[in-house]
Amino acid sequence: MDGILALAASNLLSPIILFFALGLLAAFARSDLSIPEAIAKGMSIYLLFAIGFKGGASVADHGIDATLILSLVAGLILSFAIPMIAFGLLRVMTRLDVTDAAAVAAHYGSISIVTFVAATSVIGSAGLSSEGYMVAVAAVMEAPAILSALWLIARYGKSAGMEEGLMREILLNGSIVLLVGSFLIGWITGAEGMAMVAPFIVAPFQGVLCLFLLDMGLVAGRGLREARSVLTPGVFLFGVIMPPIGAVLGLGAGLLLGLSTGGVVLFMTLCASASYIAVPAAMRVALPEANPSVYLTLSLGVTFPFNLTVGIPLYLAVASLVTGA
Amino acid sequence: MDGILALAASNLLSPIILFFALGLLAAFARSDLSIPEAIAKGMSIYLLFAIGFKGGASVADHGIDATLILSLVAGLILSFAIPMIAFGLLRVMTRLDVTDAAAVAAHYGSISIVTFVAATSVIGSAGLSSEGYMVAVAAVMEAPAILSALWLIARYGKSAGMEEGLMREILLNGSIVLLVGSFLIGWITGAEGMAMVAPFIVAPFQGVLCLFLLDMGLVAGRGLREARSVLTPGVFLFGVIMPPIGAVLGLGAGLLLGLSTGGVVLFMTLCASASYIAVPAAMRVALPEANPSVYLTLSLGVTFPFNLTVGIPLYLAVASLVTGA
Amino acid sequence: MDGILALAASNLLSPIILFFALGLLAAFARSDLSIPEAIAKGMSIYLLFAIGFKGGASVADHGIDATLILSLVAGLILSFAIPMIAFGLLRVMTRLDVTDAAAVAAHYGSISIVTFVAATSVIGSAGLSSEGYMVAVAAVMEAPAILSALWLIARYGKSAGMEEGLMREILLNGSIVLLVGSFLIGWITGAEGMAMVAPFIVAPFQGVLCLFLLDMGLVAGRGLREARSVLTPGVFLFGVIMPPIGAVLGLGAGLLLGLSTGGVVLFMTLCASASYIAVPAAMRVALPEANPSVYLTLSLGVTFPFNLTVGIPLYLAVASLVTGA
Amino acid sequence: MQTHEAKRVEITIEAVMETRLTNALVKAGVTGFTVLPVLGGSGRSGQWSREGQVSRARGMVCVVCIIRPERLDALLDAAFAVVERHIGVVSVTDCEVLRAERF
Amino acid sequence: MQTHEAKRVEITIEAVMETRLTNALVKAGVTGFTVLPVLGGSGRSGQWSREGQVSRARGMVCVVCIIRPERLDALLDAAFAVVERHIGVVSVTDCEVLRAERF
Amino acid sequence: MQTHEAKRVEITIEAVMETRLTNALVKAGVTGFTVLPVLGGSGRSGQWSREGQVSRARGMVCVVCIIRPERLDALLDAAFAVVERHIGVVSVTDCEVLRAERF
Ligand SMILES: Nc1ncnc2c1ncn2[C@@H]1O[C@H](COP(=O)(O)O)[C@@H](O)[C@H]1O
Ligand SMILES: Nc1ncnc2c1ncn2[C@@H]1O[C@H](COP(=O)(O)O)[C@@H](O)[C@H]1O
Ligand SMILES: Nc1ncnc2c1ncn2[C@@H]1O[C@H](COP(=O)(O)O)[C@@H](O)[C@H]1O
Ligand code: NA
Ligand code: NA
Ligand code: NA
Repeated sequence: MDGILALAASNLLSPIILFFALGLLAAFARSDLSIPEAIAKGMSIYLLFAIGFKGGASVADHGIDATLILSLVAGLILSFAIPMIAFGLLRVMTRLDVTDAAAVAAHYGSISIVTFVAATSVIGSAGLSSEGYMVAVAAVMEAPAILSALWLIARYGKSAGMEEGLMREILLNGSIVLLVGSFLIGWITGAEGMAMVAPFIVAPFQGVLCLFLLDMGLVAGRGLREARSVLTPGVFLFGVIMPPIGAVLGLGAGLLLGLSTGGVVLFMTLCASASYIAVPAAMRVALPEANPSVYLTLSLGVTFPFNLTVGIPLYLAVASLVTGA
Repeated sequence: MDGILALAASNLLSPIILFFALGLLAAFARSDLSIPEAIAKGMSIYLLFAIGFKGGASVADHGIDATLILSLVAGLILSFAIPMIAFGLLRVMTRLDVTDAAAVAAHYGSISIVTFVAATSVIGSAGLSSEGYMVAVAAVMEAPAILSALWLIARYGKSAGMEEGLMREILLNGSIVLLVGSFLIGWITGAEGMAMVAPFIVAPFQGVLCLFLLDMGLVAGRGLREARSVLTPGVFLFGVIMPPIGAVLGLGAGLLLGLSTGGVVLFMTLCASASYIAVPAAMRVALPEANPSVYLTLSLGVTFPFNLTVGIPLYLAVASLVTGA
Repeated sequence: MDGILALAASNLLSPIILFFALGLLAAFARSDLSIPEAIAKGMSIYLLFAIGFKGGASVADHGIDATLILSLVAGLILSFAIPMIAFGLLRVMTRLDVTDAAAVAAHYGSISIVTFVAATSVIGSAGLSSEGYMVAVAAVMEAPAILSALWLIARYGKSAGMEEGLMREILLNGSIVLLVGSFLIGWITGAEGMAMVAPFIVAPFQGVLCLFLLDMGLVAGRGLREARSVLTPGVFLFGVIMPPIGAVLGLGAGLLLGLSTGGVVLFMTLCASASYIAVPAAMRVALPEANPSVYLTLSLGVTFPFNLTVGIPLYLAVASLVTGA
Repeated sequence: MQTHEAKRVEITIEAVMETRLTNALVKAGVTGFTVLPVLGGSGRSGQWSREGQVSRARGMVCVVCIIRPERLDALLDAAFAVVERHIGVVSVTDCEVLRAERF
Repeated sequence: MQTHEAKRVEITIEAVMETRLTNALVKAGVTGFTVLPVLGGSGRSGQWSREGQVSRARGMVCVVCIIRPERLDALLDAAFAVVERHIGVVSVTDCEVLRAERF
Repeated sequence: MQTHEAKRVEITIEAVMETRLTNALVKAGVTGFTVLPVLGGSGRSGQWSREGQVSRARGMVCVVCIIRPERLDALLDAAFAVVERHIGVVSVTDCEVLRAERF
């Protein structure tokens, strides 16, 4: 327990979190510091490539676990289900209308890959490892929540309908294709492939992550400054209590599946995190009436920093307690 | 021979080729995955810098071979000559008019630096090395083919004329300047310079190459989807039989020059590959009437993947047989 | 002494200087070689991140020196003072009007972080080390000179006045925020943080620097070609005699502070170098009537290459003589 | 030099809708268009900037379409159907073009 | 399709002045604008290009602002106050817009 | 605010021809122009996009040139000589400018 508190403290002082904070502060102080769009996109491509490849190589290394398929199915189900809970909560806790609530809900059913990476690094520091295919679970959880949102709208609001081509667009979304593709290539090429690309995707990874989080801090900070007004107490509160609720579901699933302690933490983190790349874009297409300031601010400005600072150490502590690790 | 078949098979499953395939598939499936233009250009600058520098450092290391000058001259001659053969073939095999045929021919006289890099890595896996100055041969072969194309037009079509300033533009083309400049700097600074930049240009090289090939796959795939109609059977066939023809010429030259087996493979690859950066841009200036879809699709969509998958292992097999390595 | 001459010679043949020269040559020859703006900005972000972090980690490692605060104060004073000297010289040596002279003067009171990095690498090659907080001194010297320029204008020209918000903008300038932020994070996270990001910011650093200097050579060369006319003999002369004057002031300060030989060289270099990122942008806002061609050409086209080739080895020689190292 | 009357339509629309818009334009018989990048902007839905953005959710493009005057209505109908539920701006200017056979 | 008369103002201005300009526009009651990137250009102060530039000293942006005709003068006054001492160009074109309620 | 009549010429041309075009403009006495980036487009020669492109073969830019009306013909002649054999579009719009002494 003490070890975990120490870990939580040291986590708060990790370069990754400090660079996120630097970005936030710079944005609040109206510094003109900014990362060019192309560089930000380049870093996100690098991260997806690295995460996917490492996951695949790890699967090649450890072999397929019997629970691989079950984990994917569990991920799918949770990604469909979590938006329902989030939607219910939002309707009770906030004054968001059906459209805005459904759009926000979709984000919480989906996942944030950077939060996933941060959790991977925290469990690594705690000396734990995890199932390589958790990356595949992450990929599987990207999109289903979008369908749940559309279903919620159809059920409780004005029918939004599923625009032609939208489904293909969501499933073949750039981040999903790159993550899954890299995962498969890492799996196919295994240790040999890993040896080739390791100096590019392993050693410099944390450094790139620092810069990426600096950028996320800048974007989050500018978003918060612009959209302060949408962050009513209810909305803000939702942004910090929804993650633990998701995490509890992830905990249950992880335990049922019999994942390693590290794997349980990652599953909790996936369920607790909210998308800020794929789902926002899909929402602009599918639910243009929903206010993007609401979901972007919540996801990037509230839930992401919450998970990064408080959430992940908490999930680790709980998972360790429960699994007795 | 068995070793070579195994190598060919393992080559097909190398991350580099798989990432190219991923890009192709993503483009065919109309995924929105894309690499920002600035990042793609940044990666190509990185690759030219790394290739040039390593070539120069290797020359500094191994000393100047007596055959250096002869190899450069051979490269020059082949770059001038190959378009003639390509043009003749195109006029026989396809219905392309004189302008289109000349434009395509220019691409095959010039070279593709990424194909060259792929070949370097294949011969490396086969335990062979090569003359460091092959990079300089590559640089020398970039431009002459453009002149051949203009001469072909002047001879068989409406005179195109050489626009003022075009020659300087071609010779001082960014890729050539960067490749040659890095080569010279690598040569001048030798092992000491190499020690400084090695962690940047050696270890991460294969990883960057994977992302670059992902981008090439995306661009090639989108090009193929757009320009399917230009790929008549004759045109397609040209795209796969011209490389081996070029390779045979390269084989002859390499043997005459007495290059190492690895060097012969690289010479074959240079002759077999088709430009997709410098020459297409020059053709837009010099022969605007030629249809860019034809040459870009052939070079990037047909010949590049052919060389990557079938060509290079084949050239290696043949060169090994002939030189008895 | 001999050792220093050899060092100066080897410095001239370092990849960094040769890539700068390559860029200059390519620009003079009107090659179309160019680095995309986003990549150039990305590299400058990388360099600031790396320099700041390493400086901070070094402070964490060696502890705070008693002279840290005094060095910062000395940097501040020199940054305020040097523009006065520069302004006086410019009014005597050149025909620049008050506005242009003040704008140029501001550049020389501020610093060039790449010149600083080059000096760090030269003293490293000479087997010397330096105080990690010199990075903080560099940050502190970025902005004050801008105020001196505005004061000079108010005193000798038409009152320019301090536009509302300008001060905050200057102090929260992106480069300063990133440099100071990375410095602090490096300091806070110390050796542990350094271990995480070292493979990203240490090993590949020199390679990125080469590409960055290639870009600086291209931009400087294009600037010189465009703005040849502003480089009157007087203006040019100023660009090569102002750096040694600044260096002498830096030498005095460094000796008074009792810095290590390496630290003295860095202080000299800071005083000798001229800004080409932060100050030019501030001048466009504060003194739009000043001709940007004059200060950009002087700073990037004359003083930067002077320091890179002649200046730094000279400052090292002098500092070594004086401190008896 | 001989010029011809035409209409220049500039549609600023969310980046995620670009393909839908250009598909609709092509369907409406538009023979050509040019897409310009947009750095940022401001409107009733607030201020935004492209800097540092990874998600395509934020970001717009400007689609420029030069057409013969008689085709304007078909184009506007097609564009409007796409833009309708979305943020964005459509403006039409009179212009003259060279090489009218291209439009 | 129903269109409405409006003015399209395009202000090409130094990148360092962008925020000052847009703040002035907002103060002058402008409800929306779009910022386009600029690659390079040429004028009395010489030729420049964005390539390879790290400093924001060089570089311009183009701010496009569509407004009701009656607001033009207020906008031009506001813009001029910012542009005055700086390099840059302001042009105004007549245009038609859809969805006039947005302006 | 005092404005002056001018012509706004927008030339969308292949990136490889940019320098040739601007050189021709300068020769024709044009005192200023601005170059805008282009992301992609579509025309008789097919659809293209800048994304992921390394070669300059694909890619266009848009050169904007504001001039006094009496100089229009000289400019169009110069531009046409460059654009003639190439893909690209030229449009001319009437506009008003501030600070006419700049043009
Ligand atoms: N009056 C206007 N002039 C130019 N661009 C505008 C205008 N109004 C809105 N825009 C652009 O359209 C986007 C969305 O506008 P809105 O729907 O009002 O939020 C803004 O971010 C601007 O880029
Ligand atoms: N006549 C013009 N047409 C279009 N853009 C112009 C014109 N004159 C100047 N510009 C732009 O404004 C910038 C500054 O112009 P100047 O103040 O004349 O140096 C140039 O670099 C161009 O980008
Ligand atoms: N009608 C048009 N409106 C706007 N841009 C056009 C138009 N036609 C062509 N273009 C642009 O010019 C390029 C070449 O056109 P084209 O010569 O028709 O292939 C296209 O890719 C577009 O960027
Ligand atoms: Na989630
Ligand atoms: Na070839
Ligand atoms: Na200085």
